[in-house]
Amino acid sequence: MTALLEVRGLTRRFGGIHALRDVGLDVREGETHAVIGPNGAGKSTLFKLIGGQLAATAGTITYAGRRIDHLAPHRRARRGIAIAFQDAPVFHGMTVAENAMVGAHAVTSAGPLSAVLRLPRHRRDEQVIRTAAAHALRRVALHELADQSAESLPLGRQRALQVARALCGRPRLLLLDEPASGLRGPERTALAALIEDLRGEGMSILLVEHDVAFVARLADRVTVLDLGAVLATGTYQQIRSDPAVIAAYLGGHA
Amino acid sequence: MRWIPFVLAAAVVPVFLGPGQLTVYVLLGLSAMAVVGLSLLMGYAGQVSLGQASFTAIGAYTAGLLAVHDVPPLLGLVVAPVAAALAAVVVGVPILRLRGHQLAFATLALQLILLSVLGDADWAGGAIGLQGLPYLSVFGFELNEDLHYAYLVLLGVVLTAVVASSLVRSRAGRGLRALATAPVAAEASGVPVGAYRLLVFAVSAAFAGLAGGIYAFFVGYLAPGSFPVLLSIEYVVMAVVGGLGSIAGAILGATLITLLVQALTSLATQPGMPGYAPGVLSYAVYAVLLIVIVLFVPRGVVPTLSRRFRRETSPGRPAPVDPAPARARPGAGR
Amino acid sequence: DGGKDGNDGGSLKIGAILSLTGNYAPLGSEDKKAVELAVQQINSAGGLLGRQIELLVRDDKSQPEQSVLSFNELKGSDVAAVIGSPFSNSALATIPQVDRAKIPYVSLTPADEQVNPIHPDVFVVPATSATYADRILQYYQAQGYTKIAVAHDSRSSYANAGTSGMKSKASQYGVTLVADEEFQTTTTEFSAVLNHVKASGAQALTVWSTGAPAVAFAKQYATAGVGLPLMFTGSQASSLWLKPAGPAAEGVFVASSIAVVGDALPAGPQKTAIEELSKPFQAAHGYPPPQFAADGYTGVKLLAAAVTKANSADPAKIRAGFEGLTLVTPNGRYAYTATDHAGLTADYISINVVKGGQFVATDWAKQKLPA
Amino acid sequence: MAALVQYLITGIGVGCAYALLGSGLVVIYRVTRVVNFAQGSFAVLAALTVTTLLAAGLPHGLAEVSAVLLAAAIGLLTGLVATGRPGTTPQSALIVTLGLGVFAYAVEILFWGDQPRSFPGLPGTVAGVQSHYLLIAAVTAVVLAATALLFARTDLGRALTATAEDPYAARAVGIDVRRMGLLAFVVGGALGGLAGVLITPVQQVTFDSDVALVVNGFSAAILGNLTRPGLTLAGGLLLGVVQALVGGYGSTSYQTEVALVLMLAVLIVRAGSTRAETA
Amino acid sequence: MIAGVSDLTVRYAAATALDGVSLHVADGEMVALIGPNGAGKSTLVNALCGLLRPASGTIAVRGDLALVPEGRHLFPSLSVDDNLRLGAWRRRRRDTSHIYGLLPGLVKLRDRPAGRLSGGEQQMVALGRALMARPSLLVIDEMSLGLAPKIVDDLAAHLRERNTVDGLAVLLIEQNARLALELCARAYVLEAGRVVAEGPSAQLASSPEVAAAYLGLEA
Ligand SMILES: Nc1ncnc2c1ncn2[C@@H]1O[C@H](COP(=O)(O)OP(=O)(O)OP(=O)(O)O)[C@@H](O)[C@H]1O
Ligand SMILES: Nc1ncnc2c1ncn2[C@@H]1O[C@H](COP(=O)(O)OP(=O)(O)OP(=O)(O)O)[C@@H](O)[C@H]1O
Ligand SMILES: [Mg+2]
Ligand SMILES: [Mg+2]
Repeated sequence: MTALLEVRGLTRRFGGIHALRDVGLDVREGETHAVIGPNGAGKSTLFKLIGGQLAATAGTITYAGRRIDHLAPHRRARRGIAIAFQDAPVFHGMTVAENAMVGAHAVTSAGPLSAVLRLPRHRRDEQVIRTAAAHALRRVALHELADQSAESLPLGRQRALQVARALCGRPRLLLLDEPASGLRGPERTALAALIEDLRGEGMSILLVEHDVAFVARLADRVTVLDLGAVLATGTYQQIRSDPAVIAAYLGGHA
Repeated sequence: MRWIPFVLAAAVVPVFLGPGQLTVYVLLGLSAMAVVGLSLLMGYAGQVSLGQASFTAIGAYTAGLLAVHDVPPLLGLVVAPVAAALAAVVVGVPILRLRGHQLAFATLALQLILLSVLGDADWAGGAIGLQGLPYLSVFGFELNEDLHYAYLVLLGVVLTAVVASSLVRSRAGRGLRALATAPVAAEASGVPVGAYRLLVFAVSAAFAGLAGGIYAFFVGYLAPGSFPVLLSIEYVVMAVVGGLGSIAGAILGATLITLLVQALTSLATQPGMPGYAPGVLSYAVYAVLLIVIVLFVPRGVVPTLSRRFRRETSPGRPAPVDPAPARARPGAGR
Repeated sequence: DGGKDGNDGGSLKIGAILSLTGNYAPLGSEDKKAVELAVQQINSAGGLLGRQIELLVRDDKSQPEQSVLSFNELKGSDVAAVIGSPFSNSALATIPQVDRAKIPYVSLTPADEQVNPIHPDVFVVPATSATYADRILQYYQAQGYTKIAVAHDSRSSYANAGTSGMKSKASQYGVTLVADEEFQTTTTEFSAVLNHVKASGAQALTVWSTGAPAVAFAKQYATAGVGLPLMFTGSQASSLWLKPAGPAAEGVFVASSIAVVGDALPAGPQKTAIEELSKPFQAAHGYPPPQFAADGYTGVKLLAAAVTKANSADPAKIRAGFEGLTLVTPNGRYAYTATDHAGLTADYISINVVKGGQFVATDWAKQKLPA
Repeated sequence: MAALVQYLITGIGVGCAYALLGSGLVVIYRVTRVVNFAQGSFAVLAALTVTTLLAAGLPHGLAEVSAVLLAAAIGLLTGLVATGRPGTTPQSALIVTLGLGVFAYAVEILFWGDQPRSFPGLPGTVAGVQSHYLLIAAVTAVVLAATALLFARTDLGRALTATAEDPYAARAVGIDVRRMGLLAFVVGGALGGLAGVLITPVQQVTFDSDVALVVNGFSAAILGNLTRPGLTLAGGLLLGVVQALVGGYGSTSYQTEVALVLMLAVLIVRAGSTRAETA
Repeated sequence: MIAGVSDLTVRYAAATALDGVSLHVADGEMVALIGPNGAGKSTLVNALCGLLRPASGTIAVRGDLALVPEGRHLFPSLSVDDNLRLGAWRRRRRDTSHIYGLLPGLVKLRDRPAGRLSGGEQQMVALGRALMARPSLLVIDEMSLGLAPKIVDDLAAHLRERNTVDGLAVLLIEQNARLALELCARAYVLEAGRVVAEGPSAQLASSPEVAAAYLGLEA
């Protein structure tokens, strides 16, 4: 398997705070790769650097063989990188379905003019978007709430909606930042099943999660971050017995 | 197609109006066009403009200057919104880096600067303004009666409303609405946030510019003083009273406020009013009505009415309500 | 064309576009009082051509475009003539419409552009800015000044016209303009202007301004101790400026219409014409008529005379009635001709000085003013 | 040289008044997220009140202080109307304050007429300018320092800030959100009143002076994004001094415009650099 | 009893979020509230804390109550320390040092604006802020959300200790139902706005329905 995403020497400072230092990481085509580590280790920062929401202080990010570190976030989205943030609010004043439809922006191109003039291209794209949204909402079991206003969803469902939105962009690389947080038992199981399905379809997934059981079940490989640096990389079985990882993160959960 | 009866009604009304009332009808329609654009900008894209009247001015001056230089008026009318949109793009590139109130300030400041430049520009008639503009003529037919302008304006309102509503319901429109509340997530979904911000700014400017173009031919006179900052603020009041993020609201807000101001003006010129009465009375009544409307219909007239209507016709449909804890911003603010 | 039914029986409609709200409301509301007074006097004396005058007042809100819109509306209401706004920009905006509609427009604002070039249907009531400029220069020449400074509100067409009038005529009176300072209607802080004037070596300063800046200017001038004689123009010739300026106004010169110093005149036709206005006005409102009231009153009187002379309410005939009309009014003796739609000469402008909170004609003016 | 000093002093004085007015906006915005368009009316009402009190024979000082207190009370009233009704969004509250500003016109014309008014300030001159300018600067320095300390150093200030940042969480920790909002309006009213009382002797007020005042105050406060008293002072001084210098060495016609352009440039450059930092 | 609601109904516009719910927490008791997403748990605690007006029903609170709100709700521009101090707004004593003892991760974040923290760091501050109130009942709407496993263990241990030592009562909403049932003696199960089961945790945990529904994947 070749690496779809290669991160080399990635460093990011916030003023005096070293959120990431010299991080290297590969995501192979079709693998599910988990990033774990203590609170404040730099996991979300890493995701935002890959997604383009933050600019790196130093280091390179290569995706599908091309450097992407200088691309704007929406261009990275068009290349197939989708991200579900840890904290992102849903889009207000829009229904659940419309929220998901925004995610399909990356794979369509009809401009405002074609909408005003109702060109065939507009209709075609609308069709594509609607189908993609319906499909994605079904996968996260939100299809019955499609016409509800998104901000009135309970928090757990809002998280699911983030995932649906990301899926609408038919990503090649999906970044999930704590997707299971706030989900209860059954929803959590369903999400795990969904991620397994996506993996089965060949999607590469980069996953941050504090639920160790979740990581153990899903991750092909795990990278452990601590204080902004890579502490260990390997399969879950390999890192769970690493004393440094136990001391920094797992505690009694190894 | 719900709006067809309203358009028909609006088309019948001018026939029954006297000379002064027709003027009000036209001015109302022109405000409505600008406010539809502003509502698009503020209600859907979350950008505040306190200088929207500067685009009305740019449209009007474009049409006016072309007309005094013997360019066919119809061409001037077509160029007016284009010029306003271009101006929006030019200033938009730097100022759209700003957000919220800083953006509001920037638009306000630009309007003050524009007015000052126009006031000193001899080529634009200076503070006294451009006088004696010709009437609009379309393929040899001169629009020289208020009634003609009433229908022209109606056409303009319908055009802006149709463009605005097809825009919001499209792919681009969803992108716009998304970036209003969560720009980071929108951009991560592939929405080119900067370009869209500029786009909606330009579209709203074009609407105001079109209104300005029609205005130039209707009144036949332009001066910086015709587009004061207070006009921009009045646009904002109209948009908020009608209900942000609602095109019908924009039109209704423009109607309510224009009619209110008009009623107060005619009150002020009644014979036998004491000297200070016009001022005192019109200020007080305007203020009280405005405050009451906004306090009791805080989301604007149209959204409130339509919610009430919906609740009555389809009980059980959930809708967010106020006393709920803010789901708005979990964790961090912006 | 308007006024189709101008010759019907019934009332005779006259429009008046006045600034009743906004910046120029202080002017417009005085105009309104005086216009209403004149109409009432004429109506109780039997009206015009045996018909009662019906006055249609419209507010231009101190906004030119409102004046244009009001004019269009009045045109639609078939008025015989229109008395125009005291705000010069409003008048200038409206005049192209007047040219189209061919309805006599009696203007209450002094901007020179209204009569230069001539607009067939426009007749101006107040002495124009250029006329004021002329009179002030006459006064300066008599005082032996050769170097003077001007400060003006660059956003007011009245002030611009006055300034350019002074510039073009200065050499005729052996005077050079050594400084021309600009400010804006919204300016509140004049120390820079005062510094520049001080540094220019001028012997006197004339300020062309309307509205709020004049009061602030007078006050700051008094504090700054510039030490030159300060002259204001017709716009300040009322208690609207005098009262708020307070002690700062003492010793300041103000050019005004003759009506303002009517009391100082010897008995004669001029004094009688002024008293026809000032007596009832004082009785009704408790203060002497300011300049603007004199303008409004005079405007109605001139219009009435033109209608009477034309013996018709047809706009075209009224217009013809104006040309060749002579009439003594509170503002002085008018003589409109086909080539002069201003009608008033510099002789009817008084140069006054503020003493004890009153406008007092200078000795020079007393000698010069016609009875 | 003497002229330069003179322009600087007047510029600083005027700029301080803008900053005072702007800081009233800041206090209210920071606590309630309402941009208070009635802020200029506080200044106008206070100034007009001083003219009346002085005419009634009150001594200087007492008249000014009473007027500022009155402005504080008016601030309270404004707060009650603009934010008192539950469910009023900051946006609609903004329109309400706009309405209240217009309502103030009616009151002002009724009581004081529509002509400019003024009253004498601190007599005497320093370096060719009225010493009153120095008084404005001194009072502003003290008041703004106190405001900045209140927000930065006291728990009350923290609670006031918290109220706007997350009203829900503020209620959850037991902060009386409504009372904090009203308190902000009282302080904002007093600051506005103080600005009006200080600036009027060197300018003058009419009922509609509030527009220019609020525009300048807003411009001053915008530098600190309506939340930072210190930057508001900087913004006010920038505006005031640039206006004075442009008026002095250039043309009075362009002083406001140049100041605005400069302010815009500062904002845009800063926005560009913070963006490069965070994104 | 330290706090309780009876027959509580809460509506959002036309939607009923809680429908006749009764619940109580006794002095010194730790109670868990579990249920699927959207069951109404957050609605219930908001109403209990007086942050939401119910359509009907009664709310009784004796003693001091502090809430860790869902979604953390920190004051973003204020520093961590200021956030903590405001937790004790209703008290005279606002000394924050004991919180740093409990959550040592916060020490180096002390002067940082809370809005610039990582998700888990914010969660720690939210917990610390509620503890600052020295409440007699601590209401936690999501405890472990976003926290590293080690910290969750520490917190659970701390709560247990405060419960046994000071008699702190806790009403706990926790995504990890197994943890919640282990920590608390008694629990309520809320589904679709109604209480569908309540009783001692051990008993609930052994019921097959609850186990199937809530104890899914947890290790
Ligand atoms: N905008 C910012 N400004 C300053 N510091 C920041 C900013 N964002 C993050 N940090 C700091 O950078 C470090 C890494 O944060 P990050 O959000 O990446 O952590 P994380 O690993 O995702 O933690 P968690 O598991 O709690 O979500 C933290 O110490 C955090 O406080
Ligand atoms: N502000 C709101 N407006 C409208 N409906 C709301 C609002 N907040 C919550 N609801 C609805 O009320 C119901 C209960 O929501 P609540 O947040 O109390 O659930 P919860 O049990 O806390 O869920 P979660 O486990 O996801 O946190 C849900 O159906 C939700 O959609
Ligand atoms: Mg994180
Ligand atoms: Mg919840």
